[in-house]
Amino acid sequence: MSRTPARLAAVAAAGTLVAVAATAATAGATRAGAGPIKIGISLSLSGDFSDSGKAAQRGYKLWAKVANSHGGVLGRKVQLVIQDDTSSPTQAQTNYQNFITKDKVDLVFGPFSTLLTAPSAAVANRYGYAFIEPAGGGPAVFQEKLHNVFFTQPAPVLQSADVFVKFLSSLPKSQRPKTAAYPSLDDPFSSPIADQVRALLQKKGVKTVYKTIYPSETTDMGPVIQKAASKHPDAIIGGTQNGDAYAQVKAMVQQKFSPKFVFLTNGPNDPAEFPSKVGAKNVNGIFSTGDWFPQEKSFGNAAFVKAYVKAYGGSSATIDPSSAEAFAAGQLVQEVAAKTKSIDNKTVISTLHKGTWKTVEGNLRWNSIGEPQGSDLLMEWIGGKLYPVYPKALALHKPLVPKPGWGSK
Amino acid sequence: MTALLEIDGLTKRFGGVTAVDACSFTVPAGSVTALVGPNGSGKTTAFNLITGYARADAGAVRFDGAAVRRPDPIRLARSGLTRTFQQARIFPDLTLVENMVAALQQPWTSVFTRAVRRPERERALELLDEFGIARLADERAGNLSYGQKKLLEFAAVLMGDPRLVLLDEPTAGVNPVLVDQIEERIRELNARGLTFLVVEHNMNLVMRLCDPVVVLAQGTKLAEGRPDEVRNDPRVLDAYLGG
Amino acid sequence: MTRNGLLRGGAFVAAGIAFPLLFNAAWLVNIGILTLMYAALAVSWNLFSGFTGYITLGQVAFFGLGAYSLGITFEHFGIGSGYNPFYVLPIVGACVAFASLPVAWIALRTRAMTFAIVTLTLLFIVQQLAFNLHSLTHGSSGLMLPTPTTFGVDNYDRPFYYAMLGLVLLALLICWGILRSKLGLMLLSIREDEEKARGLGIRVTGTKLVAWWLHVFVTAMVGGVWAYYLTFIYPESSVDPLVMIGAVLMTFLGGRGTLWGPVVGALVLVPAQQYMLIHLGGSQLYLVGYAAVFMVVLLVLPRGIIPSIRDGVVRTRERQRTRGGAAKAAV
Amino acid sequence: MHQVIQAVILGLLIGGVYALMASGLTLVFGIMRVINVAQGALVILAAYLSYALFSHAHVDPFLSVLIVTPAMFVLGVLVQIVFVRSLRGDDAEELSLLVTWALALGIEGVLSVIFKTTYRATSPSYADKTLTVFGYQVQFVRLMAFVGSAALLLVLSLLLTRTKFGRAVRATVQNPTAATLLGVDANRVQTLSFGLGVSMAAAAGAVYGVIYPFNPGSHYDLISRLLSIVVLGGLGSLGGAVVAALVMGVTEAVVAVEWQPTWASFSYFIVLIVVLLIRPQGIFGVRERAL
Repeated sequence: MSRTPARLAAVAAAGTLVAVAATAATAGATRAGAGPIKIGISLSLSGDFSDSGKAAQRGYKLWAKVANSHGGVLGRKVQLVIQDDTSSPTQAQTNYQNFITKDKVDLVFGPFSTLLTAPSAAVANRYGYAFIEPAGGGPAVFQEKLHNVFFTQPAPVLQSADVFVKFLSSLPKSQRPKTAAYPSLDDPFSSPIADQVRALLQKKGVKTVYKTIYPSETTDMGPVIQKAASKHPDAIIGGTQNGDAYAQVKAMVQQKFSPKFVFLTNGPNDPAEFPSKVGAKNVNGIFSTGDWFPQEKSFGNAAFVKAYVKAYGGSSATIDPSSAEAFAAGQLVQEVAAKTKSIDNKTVISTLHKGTWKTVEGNLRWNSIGEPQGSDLLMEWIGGKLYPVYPKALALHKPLVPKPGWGSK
Repeated sequence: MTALLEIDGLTKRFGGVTAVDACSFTVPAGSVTALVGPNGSGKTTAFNLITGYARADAGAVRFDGAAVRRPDPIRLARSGLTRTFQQARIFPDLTLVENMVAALQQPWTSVFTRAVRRPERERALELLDEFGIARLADERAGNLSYGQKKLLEFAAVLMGDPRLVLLDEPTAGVNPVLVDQIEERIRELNARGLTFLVVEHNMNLVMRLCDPVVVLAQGTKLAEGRPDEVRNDPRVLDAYLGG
Repeated sequence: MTRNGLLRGGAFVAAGIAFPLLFNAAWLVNIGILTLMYAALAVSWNLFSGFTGYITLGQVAFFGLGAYSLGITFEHFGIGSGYNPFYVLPIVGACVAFASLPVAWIALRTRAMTFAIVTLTLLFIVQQLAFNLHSLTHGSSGLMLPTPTTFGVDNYDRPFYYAMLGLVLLALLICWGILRSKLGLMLLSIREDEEKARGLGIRVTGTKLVAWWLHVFVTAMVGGVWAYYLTFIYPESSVDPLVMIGAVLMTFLGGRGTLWGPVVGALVLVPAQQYMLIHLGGSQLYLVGYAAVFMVVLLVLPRGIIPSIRDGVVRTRERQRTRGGAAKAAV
Repeated sequence: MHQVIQAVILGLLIGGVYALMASGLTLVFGIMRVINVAQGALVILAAYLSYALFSHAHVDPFLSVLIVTPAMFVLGVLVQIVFVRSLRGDDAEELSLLVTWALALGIEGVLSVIFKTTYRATSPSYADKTLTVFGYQVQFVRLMAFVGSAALLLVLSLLLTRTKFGRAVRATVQNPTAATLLGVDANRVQTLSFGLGVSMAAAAGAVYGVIYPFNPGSHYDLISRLLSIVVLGGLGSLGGAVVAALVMGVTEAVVAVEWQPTWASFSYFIVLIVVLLIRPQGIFGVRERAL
């Protein structure tokens, strides 16, 4: 009676081995050569990051389509090998292992989110692959000090709000805030940014009157805003994601608390959703940042927006910046190929480390560990519309200071 | 005759119903004491209170001269007071021998030793043989008939060399041949010095086997004494006929 | 029986050791690591829940604690790189296991259902600690472990593979030992009828705690190896309910309370899951599919593959025996 | 002090909604010893239904309770018949834990396919209205949510005490075997109560979507709270669940204001562990041993 499980285990094990060996054999057969250029990308098509993962997928696919309609890269068609990582870092890492050692892809692009990029970049680095990644800008990615990483946004996440500080410094002294409160979300892309802004502003004499970090499941901003309001700050500077940003604004409206400045790192930068969530009359004067803007006059942006709307419908306002970031990754490969006639990973890495590169995300250049050296855009809601207002060279509207009261035009 | 178990003022209420009401009796050392009474008179509840399966609202239990504060089945079993259940409770997925050995109280140091050591197996087989089920020693206990399960449960509680065994209806639902066997076992073990407290409905058996007999009715003690005394007590007759 | 057991164990060990030598493509070894990781988790889940009947829904909390403990040890004690962290693992595992005892003791005082719920809350407690103890864990930003540089590129995954294999074998060895020991006898009697076991003087809580300690010990070490392999952990990924549901599913699929069941479950499910992800990925139905498989296993095969097959074999044999007997009687 | 009282008010209002969700959970446990781990996911499902009704048909979220609740009652009955009732054997209770967990995953999966994973919120025109009572601010929707939850809890308790079905339910809770002997159709009572438990989740869910943004993954956070509420109150005790929910609401709100929001829910888990240390059966639980 006890022999059956043994046999079963043996059969199961043997079956696995055979299946695995069979796949191994076929995998070995496909070799890089004159065929299409294969690019492996792990994306979160299900799970927590799936919305942004799918947006990135649209950007990647759009780039491949556009590139192929112009004859591909170096005369070879581009073929994307996209795998779902279910928003799990373990699976993302597995996917990159598969791309590199099984599918023998020519290049890999990054997944969505720093949390998945950090472990994946290490895999790519081990095999000498360049890791052009659109969405991993958090400190964890750069902490490893990998030479093969290239983040395709103008600034690392941590520095993404520095532009707001620069803007405040550009104001006449009387208009600048004297006190600020920092309610932030406990999230790698939120509270560290607020911390960074706080450090910079404190140096410039802006007093911190309140600071708190709330957990991601906090959906009720009432108490937080109440406490912040009780300190009467000139500015509310929140490291936020979308949901809690909406909740913060709603709580401020409810409590009739209208500070002179409201800056939220994420949330207000969603042109389609923000007004619908907080009420169109409550958006004016709120600041946020962005790495990309539909009307931006960056390299190939107008064509990108046009092609995007044609391919996926909607309007330029509904394009998720993740799509533009992903598109930029592809642009970089095309430019390197045009310049060096090669897409060899070693060449890509050494070439990208030199000079400035034009993308829909603006002109990018990196330090030795892949941190971009540019600056994000400061966005503001004015007259019910979202405009880039700083730096001046990229601004489409004059900034509105101070914030008008809730419900006013 | 010293008392091995003394029950004093034991009380248990479930909501508005008093299941056991200030009940007091003693189990003399070396006796086979019977606890009888009509259905619902609180016998099993009293068992549960004594063995720590339920918490008494009031009353005291003394075992072997020492007060048992907050009775706990594990501690009681380890100090020599053990019980069987009305529905024979055995471990159906274990073999008979394993059931027997599981009932041996182990010190922590032997937790990682072999499940069934040779001397333990021999002791188990010996006891199983006395109960006439040694030939089934390596069967799954779940395959036994109900009567055999009762025998196994009885045999198993003896593994720990207890001083007092509480038997809850040892012959209920058991065929007459097995009843005789169980009676014989109780007599023989008692002759070797083991004390019993038995809840039993089979009055003939009680009258043959037990002395003293404690009668419960509606949670209180009605009578306590030799079988013939109790049998002729009019209150007892009332309780049984009227109840 | 013992000889078969030895053969079975020997075959498993041999196959396990040979696998990365025969198939040295990194991606295959990587899938091997995942399979062994789940196997180790499933075996150790089974070690507690399969043997005591108390379902714990908090195992992955200790997986996460192990991962973080190793990560924090890296950062604060400089245990170096290369093979050294593997040697620290048993200490990490033992510490996590001892630290878990007080909570386990409180939880084990409750009834089985309450126990399951309390263990589930452990998941959230550990995750919140990982979020909030910022100075130790870096909170939501995640904790980076140094990438070992001495393992080379070609066989980089092998040390992790063998570490996981070692943990599976350790877990199996513990289970095997339990099944043969007094501890196993006591645990099984608790699973079958805890109140009766108490009546026999079995120290039920202590016994369960021993099994608990062992299961956390293994689980935490698995978490440590995983963290070192991945080099980056954060609260949601290291305390991921899906990881535990995976381990539980494998245990149920293979057979609860059996020695090899969880291993069989992992050998079937992990490669299947990877295959499905590659071939059906992108259909967004990953989670739904997962739930559906789980549901089917629970409703159709609640006892698992091994016990079901075992029963089937026993039944056929009995039928043959009775038929044989009848034939003889006819003669 | 003002802030503490404000926090207590907030906590009580929120606690009321949680009490409604937890009541269904504890009721189902009392009757069939089944912990419905999918309760949180069902709340979220109801929140999405109400959201869809609001955004596509402009049905007021508080009115949508009248549509969502019966619909989810039917769903609950089906779930009980298909998934829960088919579990047999001595470990059916433990298995139900895993089956309902699988159900929760399934619901999460389906919701994220249909509605994606971005946070949604049902925002009727009065969503931002605030009342000021004695200097304390009370959000209109929260007050409505609390009043609605309290009313439904009242209806539930009347249903349990005043109707024949309620008597059958209570008899089953106290003694399933006896109830069967008295002619209570156990299967029917179980199915209907499961449906009832799910409708409580549904009613609360429709309301939940107005006061909180949610996404398909929100159910993890919810269920961890709900489970610890019912354990704290004592499994199967309706009153216990209500008290525990209010305790949770107040503890979290006060800790969030007086200390730090990040430790708010943690503090509640600590309360739970401490209570279990003293009373393993929960505040109002009955100590019972399977004999």
